Formats: sequence, structure tokens, C-alpha cells
Amino acid sequence: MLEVRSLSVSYGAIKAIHNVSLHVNQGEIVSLIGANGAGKTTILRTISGLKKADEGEIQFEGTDLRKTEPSSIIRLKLAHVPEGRHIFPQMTVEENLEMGAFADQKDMEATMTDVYDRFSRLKERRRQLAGTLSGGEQQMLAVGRALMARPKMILMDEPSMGLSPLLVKEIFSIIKEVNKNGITILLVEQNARMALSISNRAYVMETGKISMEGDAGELLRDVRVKKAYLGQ
Amino acid sequence: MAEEAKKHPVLKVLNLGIQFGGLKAVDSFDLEIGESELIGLIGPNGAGKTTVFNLITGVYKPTEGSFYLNGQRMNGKSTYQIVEAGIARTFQNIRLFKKMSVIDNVKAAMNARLSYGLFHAIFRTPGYWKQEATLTSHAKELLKVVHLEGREELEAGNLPYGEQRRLEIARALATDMKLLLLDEPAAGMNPTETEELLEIINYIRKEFKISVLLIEHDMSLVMKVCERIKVLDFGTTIASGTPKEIANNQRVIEAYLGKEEEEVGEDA
Amino acid sequence: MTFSLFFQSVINGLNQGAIYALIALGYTMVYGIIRMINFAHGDFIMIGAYTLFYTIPLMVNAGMPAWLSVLAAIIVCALVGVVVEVVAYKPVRQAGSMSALITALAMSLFLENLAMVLFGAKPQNVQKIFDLPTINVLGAALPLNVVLTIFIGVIMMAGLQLFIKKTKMGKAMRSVPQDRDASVLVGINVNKVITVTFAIGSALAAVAALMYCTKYPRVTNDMGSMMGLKAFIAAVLGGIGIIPGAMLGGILVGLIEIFVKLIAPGWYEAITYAILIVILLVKPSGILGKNMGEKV
Amino acid sequence: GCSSSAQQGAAGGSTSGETTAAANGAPAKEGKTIKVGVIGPLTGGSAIYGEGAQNAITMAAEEINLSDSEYKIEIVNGGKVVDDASDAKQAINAYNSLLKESPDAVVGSFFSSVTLPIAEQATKDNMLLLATGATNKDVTLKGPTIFRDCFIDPYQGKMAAQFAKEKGWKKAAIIYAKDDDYSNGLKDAFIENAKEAGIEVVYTGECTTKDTDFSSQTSQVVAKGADFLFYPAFLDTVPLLVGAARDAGFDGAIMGGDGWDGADTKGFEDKFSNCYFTNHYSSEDTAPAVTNFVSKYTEKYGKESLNACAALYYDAIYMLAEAAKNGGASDTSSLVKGMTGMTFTGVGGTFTLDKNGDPEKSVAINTFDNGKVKWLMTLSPEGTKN
Amino acid sequence: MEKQIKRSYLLNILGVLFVFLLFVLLFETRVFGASTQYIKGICTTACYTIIMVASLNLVVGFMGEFSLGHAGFVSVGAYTSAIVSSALAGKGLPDFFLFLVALLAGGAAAGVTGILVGIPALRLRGDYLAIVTVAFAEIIRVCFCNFAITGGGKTMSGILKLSDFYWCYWIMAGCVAIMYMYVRSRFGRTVKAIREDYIAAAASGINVTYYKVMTFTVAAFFAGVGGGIYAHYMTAMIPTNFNFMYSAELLSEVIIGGTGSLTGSIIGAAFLSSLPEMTRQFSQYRMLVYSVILVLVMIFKPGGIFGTWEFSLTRIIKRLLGTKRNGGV
Ligand SMILES: Nc1ncnc2c1ncn2[C@@H]1O[C@H](COP(=O)(O)OP(=O)(O)OP(=O)(O)O)[C@@H](O)[C@H]1O
Ligand SMILES: Nc1ncnc2c1ncn2[C@@H]1O[C@H](COP(=O)(O)OP(=O)(O)OP(=O)(O)O)[C@@H](O)[C@H]1O
Ligand SMILES: [Mg+2]
Ligand SMILES: [Mg+2]
Repeated sequence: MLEVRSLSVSYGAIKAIHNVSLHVNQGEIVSLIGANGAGKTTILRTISGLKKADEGEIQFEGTDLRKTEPSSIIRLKLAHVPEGRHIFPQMTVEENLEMGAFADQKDMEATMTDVYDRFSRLKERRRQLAGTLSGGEQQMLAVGRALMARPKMILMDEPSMGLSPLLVKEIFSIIKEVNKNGITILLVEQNARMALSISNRAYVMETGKISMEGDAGELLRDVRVKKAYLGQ
Repeated sequence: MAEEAKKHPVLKVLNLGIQFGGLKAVDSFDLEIGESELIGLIGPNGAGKTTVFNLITGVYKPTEGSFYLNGQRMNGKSTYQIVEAGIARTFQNIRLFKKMSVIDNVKAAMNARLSYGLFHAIFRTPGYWKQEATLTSHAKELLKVVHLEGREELEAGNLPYGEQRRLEIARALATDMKLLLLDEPAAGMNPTETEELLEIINYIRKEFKISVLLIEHDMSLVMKVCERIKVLDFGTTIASGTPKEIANNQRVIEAYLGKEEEEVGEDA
Repeated sequence: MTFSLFFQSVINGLNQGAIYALIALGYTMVYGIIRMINFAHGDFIMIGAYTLFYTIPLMVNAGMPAWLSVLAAIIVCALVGVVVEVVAYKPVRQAGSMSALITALAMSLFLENLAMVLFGAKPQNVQKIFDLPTINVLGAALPLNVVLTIFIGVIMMAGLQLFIKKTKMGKAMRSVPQDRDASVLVGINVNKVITVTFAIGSALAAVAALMYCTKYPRVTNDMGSMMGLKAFIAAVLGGIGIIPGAMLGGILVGLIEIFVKLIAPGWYEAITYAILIVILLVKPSGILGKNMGEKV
Repeated sequence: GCSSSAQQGAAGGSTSGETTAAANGAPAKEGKTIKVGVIGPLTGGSAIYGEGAQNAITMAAEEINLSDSEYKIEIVNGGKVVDDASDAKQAINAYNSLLKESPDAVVGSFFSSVTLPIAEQATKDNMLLLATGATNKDVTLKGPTIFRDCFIDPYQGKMAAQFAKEKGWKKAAIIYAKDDDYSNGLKDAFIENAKEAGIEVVYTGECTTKDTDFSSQTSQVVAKGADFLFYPAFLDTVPLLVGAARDAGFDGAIMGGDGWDGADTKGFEDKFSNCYFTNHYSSEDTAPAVTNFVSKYTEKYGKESLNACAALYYDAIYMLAEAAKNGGASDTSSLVKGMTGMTFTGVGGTFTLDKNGDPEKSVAINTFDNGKVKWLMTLSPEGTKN
Repeated sequence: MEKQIKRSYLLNILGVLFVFLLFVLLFETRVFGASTQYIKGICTTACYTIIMVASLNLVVGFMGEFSLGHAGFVSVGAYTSAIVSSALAGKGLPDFFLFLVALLAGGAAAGVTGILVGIPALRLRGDYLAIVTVAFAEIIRVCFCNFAITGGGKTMSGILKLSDFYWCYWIMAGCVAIMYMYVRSRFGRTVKAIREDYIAAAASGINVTYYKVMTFTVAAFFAGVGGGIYAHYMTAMIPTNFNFMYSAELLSEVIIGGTGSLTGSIIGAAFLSSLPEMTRQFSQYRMLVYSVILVLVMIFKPGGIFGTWEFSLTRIIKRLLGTKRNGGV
């Protein structure tokens, strides 16, 4: 479904991504783990056109994303929950969700109601300016907004960051559930254990390169992974 | 020691509260932190934890209640005065001086330790050189503490996320405070990096003899370092006690930790 | 001061204020979306005015009402606005507000000198546009074009407000300044939005030019700069980025100026500015501006 | 400081580097060509004046060089006016930039605020400066090498008052630009002379040179029941003021100074009736100099930039030729000698330069006949001027 | 470390001296012939512009706040120094001393104005501050239009012509050096921190308002000194010389040079203040050319010519020596 081939990206002189290839199949949850600064976010930003790639190909269902105008990528039903939330601070929670459905507005109401069902907290705060939400509330809003586009695939960059344990579990269960409804997911996470436990496959990144890849379960048991990312 | 702490808690907060429009973000919040104590502040998202920090650092003005640092009344004071008095903090969403070098981030926070005036600055008097030299060496030490040695001249904004968090801690230490407020220092770190952070925190407490108030969602960390934990929900305190007590407190489990214990059990 | 003089001054104030307001609308519009002080906006008005100066005779000869040439002005201004944006502003957009500001100042200088080369340095009188009578109210002369100007102002204000709040493009315009990345992610073509913004903002300048020339039927290549600054101040006073604020600010500055001129003519600018400062110090984000303290 | 600098002027004729340079240059051009540098505002808000100046000097130079006058004119900088953008900073540079062609005399500039710095420098350099529009009376006091061919503010203001008296106007209102030399100067002089002319100033309103709105001031003019409004300002805002005054219901006389010349009256024809302004000449004066100038100018360059400024620059060039004749040579010191106290007849009428180097000339009072400037009368400078 | 720095200071002083001697050589030998005075004039203009621009850069570049009213402080300095010098004239003071006193007086007056303006104004940020600075500058202008001692709207003329290029050069060098030391001390560091994040700065124990006002005042002081030189170079001035456009001109010189780079301010000021002269041959098109160049620079160098880069003689010499050694081996 998503195919990234020998991708390289750099920030000015610093080369952040060296010749990375990865793919995500229809219906999968694939997680991308790695230390801080490994380049996970950069990859996601490049896929959704926020960052220009130096070399490589990015194919989504046969469309070349590098040739696609970034703003119309969402119209291919590829959504992105950016790192650091990026909600619209001066808009109310509800308006933010509406913006999520900007690309296509049909049966927005319905979608909104089941987003509200998932995150009751957002419902309580529907009239509050998003900028004044707490860190966690903003994170929920970011996820909710992505769901509003009724995407086929979501790129999630650390969706559990700053969430309470309860909500972390909730988020992961939501991810699973969303995935059951046929939405493919590429997940970047620091909480490697949780991420791997719900994924089909996973890639491990180190300083701009893919160092390991394979079945999530196996990686979960892999000693190196344990040592480096699971903390024992 | 402990006795003194009783007489003069480092921080004493008496039914502090703030209202945002209709919403009571924090309500009658009480807290006492003794000498070199480490207290955890946890609670669901939007419970009011960060707001508590904003209140005791003077970013927000409390609508009711008061707080004392070593018995000295603090509310109404502006942020920099509170910091000079000895409360320093880090931020949930990192706020570094992005375009400044790593070491300048720390030095900037040491401004209060410098006494040389315009004249000395402009004519580069010996006084200037002496003060700046001591400052630099001190800043370097602090960077060592958070494992950022060798990074001095990099631009803070280009550090990877985890290192930025640690730099924020170093900057807070630079104000040479008595009470350190950490807002989700482990957010966005993987377990290994969190381990590292944990060591740093313990080291700081030993070295600097300071008290710490810690907001964190990563139970593995909280349960390990905190002596006492306070749990907020909807701005009100729903529980407080030792990690064990909290871990088994039914209300906390419902509101915050979630049913199945394996997470906490495993780490504790 | 006699009552009739007072009342006359109110009218004069409204008259001048309404024109400030029309110009301020354009400023606020652009600023609200791009967070950029488009100092060239005043010169867009100058261009609109020259367009009127040249097209009105044609209109009249063709036996059409003079004001119809505002359509020509709108087209020209919108075009110039878009060209300026694409050629000059777009390249510096990443470089931060200061570079943008300077580019705007340079553009303003450019347009003024270009106009001088193209249209000559001589101030020109614009033909009569509206033939509205001046009625006498309570011993004061009330030119009906004052009423018209205010009316047009209110219409445009309401129109813009609706556009921003209700239409899809309007929503996009509100989201872009708040978070560019996020806007792209939800499917907004930022460049397109900004271009449209400039088109609209400049079109507003054309309408402002129409009413300006009705009141002050004279065009010079440097007419923009002064009016522009005053109008921008009006926009800030009302709360920049807030459309009704521009209207309010404009009227207010107009009234203040006229009345201060009555009391202390030699100091009227100083006092007007002093009042502005006081208002801003009391209400740092302008009269209608809501001061959203950032979440720490 | 006048006398002392006079001595310096007399003594240090050839001490200054520039003048020696000029002298060295002299033989090469067999002493018959006057090298003239011209400064004026070609850009900025008042470019219209520079436009007029450029045309006028080109015209004058051509005429003189075609005529049988023994002294020819060479406009340095390739015959082009050097731009000061009516900004003092640039003016000095403009002046200095001329020196590299070591001219014998410099003409300009038009605004006092711009000319004063130049005058100071010219005095130091011992350079002949013939100011055109700079009406601030201090200009020529800077030194003995500074002259001008326009009236000084006090004089014109006085003549305005005198005219008002002859008209029998009693209640005067004044609106003037607070931030402008010219406007201030005329206002002060007018007020000064109003008393003895038996005129009561019932209202004095300020504005700025950039203002477009005069409704407040004019409605007060009406409220104060003035029968005469004095608005000394430059041409660009004149239509706006007249319009505003008439709209406010003021039907008394409105009067201005030479700054009014060239003001656009299109669409204001009726409003400009009963308006007057003092000027150096009247475009319909029948004196040969004037008719020749006006007709030639209009045919060459149209009426657009035909204004007092053009006339003054035009005369300035002729004055230099004359000065050379009187002084017997074309180098700076002879020009100064020739110009001091000279009597000259030109577009600006016949006048003599007094001890300061200011002209004493008669004032043409113009009025408007359905938009067209019409000569009304000429007031001669009776009485001594201060 | 410290030794090194001190050596580099010495080096820079020598560099400044060298440039000065270069100028002396060029002007005294009259290489430019009759144009000497013209070029000298341009250089003098550059000198005071550099001071004004560098000082504005303290606010814009290092403090990160717009100020669109710098001309206001310039005018305060200009008028005050003019008044002082004409008051002290003929008291038998040596010219240079008289000049210095006048400049200091101008600077002081401007500095005080800076405090008075800064305390209220600096509570605002961004575009609101920009507008308030414009407002204050306009108020100052109108005041000078109304005070009799400053000519009451008329040109104030007859100011002593004291601004000799050689003096101005050293004064300029001195002012820039002081400003450099200021930004390279704890004050500069603090102000930069405030620029980066004022909340974090406060949370690091920095008294934000105090340091902002302080920097603003220092900037105003030097603006005043620049104004003093201006006054004694022009010898005549009218309040409208210090209108909004002049402030804008100074700001654009800061940005073109590069915000946060004093080197940039020096080059930017020298470049833009002489640009109108370079474009003379275009006569009535020159301001058009001027503005086009401005836009082009912005388009191709959006961060200004130098960005935040600082020129360092030491660095260059090191590099030269380095290459030599390599060459030698
Ligand atoms: N705007 C930028 N300018 C310069 N370098 C950058 C920028 N953003 C990221 N980098 C660098 O690129 C590398 C990858 O950054 P990235 O944010 O993709 O890592 P990451 O895996 O997402 O880290 P984290 O887990 O902290 O989010 C890092 O070394 C970082 O320093
Ligand atoms: N400036 C403000 N205006 C209005 N509401 C606010 C403001 N700041 C915080 N709030 C509200 O107060 C509540 C507490 O916010 P706070 O940031 O303290 O939560 P928190 O406990 O830090 O949550 P998290 O763990 O997600 O950071 C939230 O519901 C938030 O929406
Ligand atoms: Mg990341
Ligand atoms: Mg928080």
C-alpha cells in the first residue's frame, strides 16, 4: 500500500535519512521505533510532503507522493498525526475536528459523533480553545482530527506521548480498533513494548538508517531490541 | 534534619486554586515538600498538574490560596523573583533558547550569579574576566551532570529531543534553586533513555541537596523515584501516599492507572 | 464650541474615519491571514486611484456611471496585489516577519516611484464620481457620500466576516496562520490561500480608493504612504486581524483626529498617537482583540 | 556670522581646493563658458518641481548658447539636474557630487530645508550658490556667495497682507503647514503685517504638508466668520483645501503664495473663483520675457510642469550669464562680483539683488477665471523691507 | 583562552587603525581629485548611519523586537546636541571637545527618552510594539515642530559644522566597539534569551522587563549620538527629516545587513546609505532602482547579507597563517 524506496533526506548539511526503504501492506499495523533523533519523524514528514526528499521514491497505492502536491495527499486518504500535536490553537475543539474533514465534508457529523464517543474528554471541551487544552487533551484532539478525514491509512508520530497510562492503553486499543475497521497504520513510538505488541511488523531505526526489520513479535523478543529500546 | 524540614518545609502550599472562565483547573490544592524530598504529581490529562506548576512559578496568578518557600510568602511575586528565591522548573513542551548555543542556554540562567555592571562589561575589566571564567566552568559542570559534555557549542534547537529535555534540566539547575519542578521529563523518551534520566535525577538530589516535584505519566519512573505521590483529577486531590498505596488505590486505578496491573507490577 | 460645529465635526470625523476604515479592512484582512504588515497596501490604493483617474473619463464618455470604473480598479488592484505577492513576498515568506516587513516597505517604495515614472509627478484631480447632494442636518452640512462610505464599509465588513467564518476558503484562511504544517496535513493549499487573500485584500483597496477619491479627489504617487500608515494604526487599534476591529478603529481614529484638531490643532497628530498608545497599553491586543495567553 | 564670513569670502577666494581646481580648469575653456551645476527634487513627493526645473534649465541653456551672448552655459552632469529627493541628507551629497566637475556656480535647491545645508557648505567652499525656491530668509545670510531669485517669506507674507488690505478684507483666517518652512514663514510674516494693515486674524489652524483632510479647519474658518482665508502651501494640497473650504460653506476669498502656481483646478473651476495667489510672474503677463518663456515652455513640454519653480530655475540660468557679463569673466569670483547687487529683468520681472543677495521684486497677484490663472495686478515693493 | 581573546582585541584595534590610515592616505593625497569632498561626505554619512543602524540592531536583532520609531531617538540626539553645541560655541572650547560634549549630551537625552518610552512600550510585543514606537517617534517629531528652540517647524540652521570625517570615524569605531562588548556580555546573553523565549527566560530568573528597557535605552543612547553627528554634519535640519520613512530606512538597513550581526549593520548601513549615490546616473529612476535592489537583496538573501555571522579579523588571520604553513611545508 505504501512503498518507500531508498529515501534520503537532509536538513541543510546534516543528512538525517540515508537510503531508507520500507513498505506497509494493506491492513497492517507497522511500527517504526528508534532512539531520539534517529529520523522517524523526518521519514513521516517526508512521506506526507512536509519535507522535501533528496532522493528515493514514495508510492502510495501507485501514486507517486513526491510528485503530489502536499495538500492533496490527504485526498488520497492518507492522514498524518504529527509529532507535537499541531492542533489549531485559536480554534475551538469542534472547529479543529471540522478542519480535519476539510478535504471532504460528507457525513462529517457522523464521523464527529464517533470521534466524540472515542474521546469523551473532547466532547466536554468542544467549545474550549484548543490552545488552552492540556498536553494530553491536545494529543487526543490531534488523533481525533486525523480520524475525521476517514482515511485509509494513518501515519502516527508518537500518539501516546504525554498521555496518562490509562489513555495510553486507550490510544493503543483505539489504534487496534481503527485498524480492525480496515485502516492501515504506520506507527512511530517511543513506547516500543506497547507499539510492538500491537503491530504486525516493525522497523528499527538508528541514526537515519534501518538497522532491523521483521515480525513485531520476534523483535519484541530480540535481545538487542530489548536492551536498546525496552529498557532491560 | 527531618525535624527542621517539619518546622520549615521547603515548599508549603495552602488551598491553592485557579479559575479559567467557568473551569476550576485547580481547586484547594495543598502540598508540603521537605528538605531534599521527591514528590510525584500524577493524574489524568487535564487534571491540572501543569497548572499547579504555573501557579507556583508565578506564570498564572492564583485566584485563591497561597504558597510559601522556606516560610516566605511567594504568591503575587513575579516569576523571576520566585526563581531567584529558589524555585526552578522545566516545561512540558520544551522551551529552550533554540538559537543559542547549549552552554549559553545554561549561562543565561546563571545571570543572577553575575554582579559585574555595564562599565566592567564594556571595558572588559579583570572583574569581568574572573566572573565569566567561573561561570563557564560552572556551566560545564552542570552539562556534565546531564551527560551533555562535548555538546557545549551546538545550537540547542538542533539537539535531538531527549537531549533537549536534559538541557532544560541543566538550565533549571543553573538557577541554583532549592526546589526543582519537572514537568514530564521522560515524555518522548524510550525506556532506555528513561533509565538514564532516572539516574540523573537521583544524582541531582544527592549532589545538590534539593527537593523535587515531578509530573510524569511514565509509572515505571514515578514508582521508582518518588517518596510520596499526589494524585490530581479535575483539579482536586483524589489521593496521596507512598507509591505502593497509590498503586493499589482503587480511585487512582479507575481514574488514572487503568484496570490491569501488569504495567506497574512489572516495573515496581 | 457651538453645537452645530460639534455636530459638523462628528460628521467630518465619521467621513474621514470611514475612509480609514475601508483601508484598514484591507490591512487587517492580509495581516489576519499571513501575519504580515503589508505596507504596500496604501500604494495599492494609489494604484486603484490612478486606475479610476484614467478610466472614469472613459466610463463617462461611454455614458455609464462613473463609479462603474471601480470594477476596472478592482481588477487592476487584485492583479497587482497577486503579482507583488508572488514575485516579492513569497520568496521571503520563510525568512520571518522582519524580512517580510522590509520587502513590503521596499515594494511600497517601488510602486510609488514606478507610479511617478508612469503617471508623472504632477498631482491629478479625479473627476466627480458620485453626484450625491449635501443635506443640512441640525445646522451641519452632511454630504450623503459620508453615509454611502460608511454603508459600503459595513457591507464589506459583514461580507468579509461571513466569508471568513462560513466559507471553506475562509476556514482555510483562519487555519493557515495558526499552523502551516497542520493546514497542509488537512488538505489546505497554503500558497493558494495566500494568493487569494492578497487578491481580496487588494480588491478592497480598490473600493477604498473609490471612496477616498470621492472625498479627496486628488491622486499623487505618494498618497498611499501617509493614508496607509494611519489606516494600519487604525487596524491595530481595533485589534489587527479582526475585521470589525478595522471598522471600529478606522472610525475612531477619524473622530479622534478631527476633534483633536478642534482643540489643539498644532498637536493633533501627537495627541492622536498618544491616545492610541494609551488604548494599546490598557488593551494590548487592540479594542476588539482577545488576548489569548499562550499555554505554558 | 554674516560679516565675518564676508571677510572670509573676500580673503580666501582661492584658498579652497575646489575653487583652485576651478581656476585650473578655466583656461582650458577659454573663460567664456560658465559651468553650472543644478540641484533639484527629481524624485520623492515634490518631483513635479524637479521636472519643471529640468525643462527650464535645458531651455534657458539652449537659448543662451544659441544667442549672441559672449558667455555660454554648460550644465554639468550632462545637462541633468542633480536629484536631492527633497531630502537634506541627499542634498549635501548632490552638491558635493557636482564639485567633481568643478562648476563655476551652483543653482538650487528649491526647498529651504534642503538648501540651507548646501548654503552652509557652499559658503565654506566659496562656491556661488543661486538658490531658487528657498524662501527662508536665513539662506542668503549664510555668506556673500549665496544669492537667490525668489522672494523671501517675510516679503511675500507682507505683500499678501498688503493685498488683503487693498481688497478691504478685515477678518482673516490662516491655515498653514506646521512642518514646513515656507508655510510657517509666510504665516508669521502675514500675521506680523496684518495688524498694521488693520486686519484681524480670527483663526489660525495648523495642518501638515501630507494632510488631505481639511474639513475640521475649514469648518472652524466658517464658524469664526472669517471673510478671507490665507493658505500658504505648495500646489499639491491646494485643490483639496479649496474644495474643503467651499464644501464647508466658506465663500470668502482664499489666498496663497507662489507655491500655488501650477495647482490643478480640473473639476474645481467654480470653487477656485475668488481665489488669489502672489507669484513671481503671471503666465499671461504681456512682458516679452514672460510670453517668450510661457509659450516656448508650453510648446516644448506642455503645461503639466509649468510653475513658479520652472520660472525661477529659468531665470537663474540667465542671471548667471548676466553676472558673467557684469563680472567680466566666468570663474566663480567674477560671477560673485557680477551678481552682487545686480539688476535683472526676466520672467520674474525686473529686480535688484540687495546686500544679502535677495531680490526686491514686484509681486504679481493672480486670480482664477473658471479654473484658468488670470493676472489681476502687480504690487510693487514700496516701503523698505526688513 | 582569555589571553587569546585579549590578543584578538589588540588585533582588531590595529585593524581599525589600519583602515583609518588607509582613508587618510586616500583623502590627503587627493587620489579622488575634486571628488574627495564628495566621497568624504558619503563616508561621514556612512559613519553616523552605522551608529544608528548598529544601535537599532540591538533592539531588532538581539532583543528580537520591532522598533519602527528609531528616528525619534535620532532626532532627540540631533536637536539636543545642536542646542548644546551652539550654547557652548565661542566659549573657547576646542572644537573636538565641544563636539564630544554635544554628542554625549545628545546621547544622554536620547537615552532618557529611551527609558521613558521603553517602560510603557516594552510591555507590548511584536507588531503592537512596532506601532507604539512609531507613535512615540511621531509624537517626538510633533514636539520639535512646536518648540521654539528647535525652530518651531521651521528649519533649524546655523549649527556648527563639526562632523569632520576623521573624528566621526573614531567615534563610530568607539560606539560599535562598545555595542559589541555589550552584546558579548551577560547583558547580550540575557537579552538573546528573552528574544528566544521570554517565558523560559523569566523561568530562568531573568527580569525580562528590566533587561529589555536597559537594552532599549542603550540603543536610544547611541541613536542619539548618531543624531548628534548628523546634526553637526548637516548644520540644518527640520523635524520632518526624522519622519517614519527615516525610521523605516534605518530598519531596512538593519535587516539587509542581517539582524543580530553588527558586521551586517556596518555593511548594511554603509551600503544602503551610499546606494542612492551609486544610482545617481539613473536620475529620476534612481529611487526605482534603489527599491528594486532592496527587494532583490531580500529575495536572494532573505536573512540579510550576513545573517548572524560576525566578521573576525583573528579568524581570518589564523586561516591565512594556516594556509601559509601548509604552503611552506
Ligand atoms: N529542523 C531541523 N533542523 C536541523 N536538524 C534537524 C531538524 N529536525 C530534525 N533534525 C535532525 O534530524 C535528525 C532526525 O530528527 P527526527 O526528529 O526525525 O528524529 P526522531 O526519530 O523523530 O526523534 P524523536 O524520537 O525525538 O522524535 C536528528 O538528528 C535531528 O537533530
Ligand atoms: N490558559 C488556560 N485557559 C483555559 N483553560 C486552561 C488554561 N490552561 C489550562 N487550562 C485547562 O485546565 C486544565 C488543566 O490543564 P493542565 O495543563 O494543568 O493539565 P495537566 O494536568 O498538565 O494535563 P497533562 O498531563 O495532559 O499535561 C485543562 O483542562 C486545560 O484545558
Ligand atoms: Mg520524532
Ligand atoms: Mg501538563
